[in-house]
Amino acid sequence: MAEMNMAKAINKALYEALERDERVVVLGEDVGADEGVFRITEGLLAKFGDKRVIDTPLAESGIIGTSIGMAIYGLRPVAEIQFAGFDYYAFHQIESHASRFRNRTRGRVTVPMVMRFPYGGGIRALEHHSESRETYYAHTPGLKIVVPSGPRNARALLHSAIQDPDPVVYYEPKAIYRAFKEEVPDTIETLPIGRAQVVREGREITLISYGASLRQVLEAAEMLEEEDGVKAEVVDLLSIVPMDTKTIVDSVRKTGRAVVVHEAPRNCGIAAEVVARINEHVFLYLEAPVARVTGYDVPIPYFSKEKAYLPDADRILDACRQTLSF
Amino acid sequence: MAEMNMAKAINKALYEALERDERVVVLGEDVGADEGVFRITEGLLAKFGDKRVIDTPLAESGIIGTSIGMAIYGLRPVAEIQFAGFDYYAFHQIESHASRFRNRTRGRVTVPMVMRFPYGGGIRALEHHSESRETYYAHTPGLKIVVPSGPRNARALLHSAIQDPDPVVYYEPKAIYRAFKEEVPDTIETLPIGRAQVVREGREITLISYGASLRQVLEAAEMLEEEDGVKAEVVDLLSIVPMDTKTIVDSVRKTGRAVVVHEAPRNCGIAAEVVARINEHVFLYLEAPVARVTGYDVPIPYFSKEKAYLPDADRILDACRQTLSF
Amino acid sequence: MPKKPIKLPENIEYLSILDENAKVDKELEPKLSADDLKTMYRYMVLARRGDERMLNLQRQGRIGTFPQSSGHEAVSMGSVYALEKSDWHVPAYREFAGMLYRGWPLETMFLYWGGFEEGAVPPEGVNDLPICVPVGSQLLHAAGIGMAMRFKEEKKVVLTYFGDGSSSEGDFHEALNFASVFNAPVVFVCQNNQYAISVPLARQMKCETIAQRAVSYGMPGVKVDGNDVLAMYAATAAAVERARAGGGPTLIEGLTYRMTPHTTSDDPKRYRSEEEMKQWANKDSLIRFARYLEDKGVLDGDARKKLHEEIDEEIKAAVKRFEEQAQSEELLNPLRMFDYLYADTPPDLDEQREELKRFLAKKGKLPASEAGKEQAHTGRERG
Amino acid sequence: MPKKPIKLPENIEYLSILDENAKVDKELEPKLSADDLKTMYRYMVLARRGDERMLNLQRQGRIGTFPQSSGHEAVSMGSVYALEKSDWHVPAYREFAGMLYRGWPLETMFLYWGGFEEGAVPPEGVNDLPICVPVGSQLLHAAGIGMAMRFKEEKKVVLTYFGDGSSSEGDFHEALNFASVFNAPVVFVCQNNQYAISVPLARQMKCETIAQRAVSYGMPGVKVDGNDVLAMYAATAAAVERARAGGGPTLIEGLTYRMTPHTTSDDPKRYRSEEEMKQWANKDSLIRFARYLEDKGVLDGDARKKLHEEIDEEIKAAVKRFEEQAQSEELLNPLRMFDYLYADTPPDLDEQREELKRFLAKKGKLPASEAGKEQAHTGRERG
Ligand SMILES: Cc1ncc(C[n+]2csc(CCOP(=O)(O)OP(=O)(O)O)c2C)c(N)n1
Ligand SMILES: Cc1ncc(C[n+]2csc(CCOP(=O)(O)OP(=O)(O)O)c2C)c(N)n1
Ligand SMILES: [Mg+2]
Ligand SMILES: [Mg+2]
Repeated sequence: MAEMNMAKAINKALYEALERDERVVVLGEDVGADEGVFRITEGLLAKFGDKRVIDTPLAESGIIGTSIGMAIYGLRPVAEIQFAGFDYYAFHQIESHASRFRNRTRGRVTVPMVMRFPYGGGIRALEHHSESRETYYAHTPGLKIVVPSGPRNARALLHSAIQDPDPVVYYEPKAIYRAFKEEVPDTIETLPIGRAQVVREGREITLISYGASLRQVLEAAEMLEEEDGVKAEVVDLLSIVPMDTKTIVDSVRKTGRAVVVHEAPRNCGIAAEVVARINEHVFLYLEAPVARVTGYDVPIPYFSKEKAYLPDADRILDACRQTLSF
Repeated sequence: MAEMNMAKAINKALYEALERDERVVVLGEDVGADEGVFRITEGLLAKFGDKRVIDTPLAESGIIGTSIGMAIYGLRPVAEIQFAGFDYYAFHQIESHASRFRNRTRGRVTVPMVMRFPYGGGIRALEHHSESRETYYAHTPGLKIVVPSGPRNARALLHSAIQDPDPVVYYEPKAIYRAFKEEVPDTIETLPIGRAQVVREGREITLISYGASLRQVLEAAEMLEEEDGVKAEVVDLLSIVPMDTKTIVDSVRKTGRAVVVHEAPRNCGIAAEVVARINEHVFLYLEAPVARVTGYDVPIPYFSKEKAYLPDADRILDACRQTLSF
Repeated sequence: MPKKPIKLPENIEYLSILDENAKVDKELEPKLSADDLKTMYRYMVLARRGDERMLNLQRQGRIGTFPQSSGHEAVSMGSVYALEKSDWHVPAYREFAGMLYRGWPLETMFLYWGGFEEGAVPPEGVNDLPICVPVGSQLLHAAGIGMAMRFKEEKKVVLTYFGDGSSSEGDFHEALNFASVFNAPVVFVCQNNQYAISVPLARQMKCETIAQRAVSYGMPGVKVDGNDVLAMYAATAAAVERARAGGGPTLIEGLTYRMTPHTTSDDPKRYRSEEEMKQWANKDSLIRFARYLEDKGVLDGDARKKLHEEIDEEIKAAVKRFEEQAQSEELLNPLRMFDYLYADTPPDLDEQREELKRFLAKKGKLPASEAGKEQAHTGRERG
Repeated sequence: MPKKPIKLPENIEYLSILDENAKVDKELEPKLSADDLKTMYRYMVLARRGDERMLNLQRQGRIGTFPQSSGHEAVSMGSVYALEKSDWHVPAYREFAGMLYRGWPLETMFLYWGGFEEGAVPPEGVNDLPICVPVGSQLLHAAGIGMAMRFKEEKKVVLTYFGDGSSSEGDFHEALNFASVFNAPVVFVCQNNQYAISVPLARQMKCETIAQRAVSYGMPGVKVDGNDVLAMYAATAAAVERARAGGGPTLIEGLTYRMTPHTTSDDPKRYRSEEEMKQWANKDSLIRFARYLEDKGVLDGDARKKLHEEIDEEIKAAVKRFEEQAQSEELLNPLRMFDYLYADTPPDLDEQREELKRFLAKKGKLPASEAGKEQAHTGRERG
């Protein structure tokens, strides 16, 4: 057991994966000598050499497209896109190929690869460096999408993603890379992809979120208990695809009220899908409309105003109260 | 007044726009000498010459990226992407630029352009030629998205899109390009972007759809009336963004039941957003969960099995009955 | 040196061996055995006749729209013949000859254009990727495969294809750049048929040759008479050998002509003259190659006729197998659409499968193999 | 002609005029007046000192992470000076000198890196696009602008920039190809500082120069000493003139060096040696240009000192204006995020604006200018 932050935990998972499985390669812009602009690949080039830790030319379609080729050939590429806002350059490779090879070849050609996308706002970054658009990939059949929320599950999910036989988008909530530390066990852990976790128990309202927003949700849940005496249950999705509908509806069946939180834009966001599933599965248990606390349907503002865009504990609390008093 | 099919109506709108506004240019792969693979640009090169009707190299990012430049410079480009399945190549240009210039320059630099995407299945097309993924653009703030459902509104919406000061994605339901004819007036019509239409009145259930699926929905509504004596109201969205929430909720407030239909995959599809808005606005009027009849969360199958994937009148009818008997 | 020309690499060449009149350049003639030559010819004819048969099937509505390949046999066959079985082959969609040679059954190709995913399944042991429709994108897969070979220090090679029009896509640039930076053993072959559907080369690009684009990647470039199967073979064999020895990638441009419409729904009269089509028909690689084989005493007129008959029988049998499969309950079972997306189908997708299954059962359309396996409840709750 | 080299174009050249020791090639020396030269020098110094001041602001947390531009002044200033005001300028993010010269106020640049969209607003009458962060993508906008100029038969030119690393992006290829196919009046200038963040040129590409990539597009290519502002000017002026006359696009590569980290959060010691940095510091374009101006009698030591002081005052005043704006209620009003997305804000976005407004009001954080305008109801119904 050692205490570490999320950046270190992800780094640890990469190191372990490179060490235990010679098929694993790590590639991306500046992941080698520079050790990644967030230093997530620290120490990897030195230890594993430039055939396994690969600085690529500056071309995202190239990174994803060649990763697909490598995965097909039997490697296990873990591709870093420097910031999620640049994954759009590779969109056609992800949509038309990574997500489809297994299906179109009836399982003969498969693409076991991981795409690491540092995502989200809140770090006073430049334009295009604070994107959160999980929906693009959730609406793309054939991918899996995971989003860790803390050091321990970050490491475990990355191992799961690397071991998964299918392409996995691994969103890294960069705002909390170094926000807090957790005990991470020495032996390698995995977490089942597609399984949510109830990270706080409650009976009166269900808060559903993932990634960096989860911290805000937990804070709001504390405030709700302290200030209003209301116990909120909090579900950490961890996987966006497959979505763990059962854990969500089990909780809402119990509480009858729900608030879904993410920083991505609202329109067709993950929250819309959660609302639709709740509606389909436990309609009659609902005591109030499910609320969405999300980014607004504008590009995330430049950093002077990004705080107002990102759901924070106050906004979540406000939505909880509205939902509770409906 | 003249009777024409949708392909002709779109062609007519392009012709009229080129004629009345010298800023309009039409560009894309094979839109010139070949007159478009669907012949939508028939007669345009001959009439307007190759400075206004432009065969481009085979490069979608190039088409959209240079259209952005032309729009900034004062032209009104109408760019054709040969099939919606290839717009992914231009995704970064659409997401990072077309949708953002006005906002990031506080209105100084604007991108009045139209992106024509022939979309959807049902025509026994090759792989990647039957895509329907409106969500990608609906989740991208700064774009407008329209989808006509018949010759007359196709022409009117295309005029609206070309006249719009902002970038508009114009989805063409190619399955019904030549499916039926309608009277189209001689004088130029527009339709307000952002406004849905109630195309069939009813009090018992609301069916919400757009594009090619609307035909199936209307057929289901007829069957429902004939076989079950139930009158369904049908809402044709016409615009996906902005979405006409008011028309949707007004109808559902009246009927208390709704079915949303589209051929795009279900997960984070437009239907999820419609469900979420109904839930937010008229929760207490709902008598049953809103049903989604959509494509499944797999890539649309090659054409031997595409029929089973696409929502047809039977599947819609089935969903209506389940919703009515809830 | 205030102003001076920059010295450009000297490895951009033009190659032709067997000319339009079947005259062969003895010095450059590749050393291929009679069997080699017959095999190459065989697959070229199989592709040509198969293409014609497919057109026929398409006209009868038994397969869908497809891009014909007549005219592209020499570029495909000449290059692919330079590969070992353990090498990789990453086609676009006009490498019919090459795919057949590599081991794709004819009926599999029919299935692909007939609207069945089963047509995209590489046969066991065949190191090919399936047909790729989104143009240019496959070049990156080939580059990635080549990079993997390099990282694993294997002496293998990847051969991949693209059209002249497709060389305008950004992925072309990224693929050639990645391959060159990582010194990957990739041979990039352009099927330059001079049109991207309707757009002639001069409106796609302003440079004289596609081969010279190799200058951007510090790799050798060769422009080849693409109707000359010997030159295609020689150029590719040299590139394959170099790649295998660690010399990195090569760009090969085969200049040819599509003898048919772009696809079965295209009308080339809109953009190509009859005269141009006729001119190129005279350059047909098959005629030229047949004469060469005859001159060389490898295959005389009678043997050729016999071969053609055998091939026609083979096609006939393949059509039959295709029809059987295309009408089989197994391949027509719509529920298959859910079964291959992930290694393990997640619960929500299973639920959608059940949803469709219940619907089909209601309509009496459930395939027999699926019957009796329905789940009882809907997974939804009335509360 | 069975095997022969393909003749490559001869218009790929190297150019240098003012060398490291400020020795000028008299034959190639561009005809620029003393005023011209002083203006160029002025904006180069303004950019250099402005860059240093910004670093300072960044260290104090008053602006965010930003890419410094020291070392890139000559490539930017030498080229932009070849434009008319009515021409267009499409920068990447290291064209600080050029943007200032084109009319962007210093405080606007501070606002951009200070986290305000207002920093991306081109001043009225300035035909520039704002800074572009997603690399390579801006080249297509420039190509499109050039195409529009061509279609409208105007005699204008677009000048656009990109980094060496960015030339690996597919958009680079598509942009140069479109520009050449449509003979658009575009000059593409590469700020080749030899690194894409940490990745040196040799690991980005295998060709000797970026200029030679022009061979793929049938356009002229020039590699220029990018610390030689005279050569940059001469090469660009020639390209601009040719473009204006209908001669189409040109690719110019300016070889230079980033004298600073990549951005304020980068640590170049991880990938560049001290020695290399020192070597390049000696080639500084500003020192060289100052000596040239002194030798020419255009600007002596005293005048230069005075100019530097003026510039420092100018920067100081701009910082003050920036601070005022950055602290103004108007620019800090978060509700502004909704006001510029569409020409007409649609109802659902208005509803979101109201939602945030109500929330801010509840928290007592509503800007005064917004107060009293709240909508009464929520737009939602309790039924
Ligand atoms: C990315 C993409 N855009 C558009 C298309 C539609 N399309 C199919 S083939 C083709 C032309 C291809 O031209 P070329 O590369 O020269 O190959 P050819 O068909 O001539 O062999 C086009 C535009 C496609 N398949 N993929
Ligand atoms: C599409 C895209 N990918 C990644 C980045 C992150 N990034 C910013 S600058 C840079 C390196 C750019 O190198 P180069 O083009 O040589 O320009 P330089 O910064 O050296 O001037 C990278 C990778 C980006 N801004 N855009
Ligand atoms: Mg072609
Ligand atoms: Mg650089």
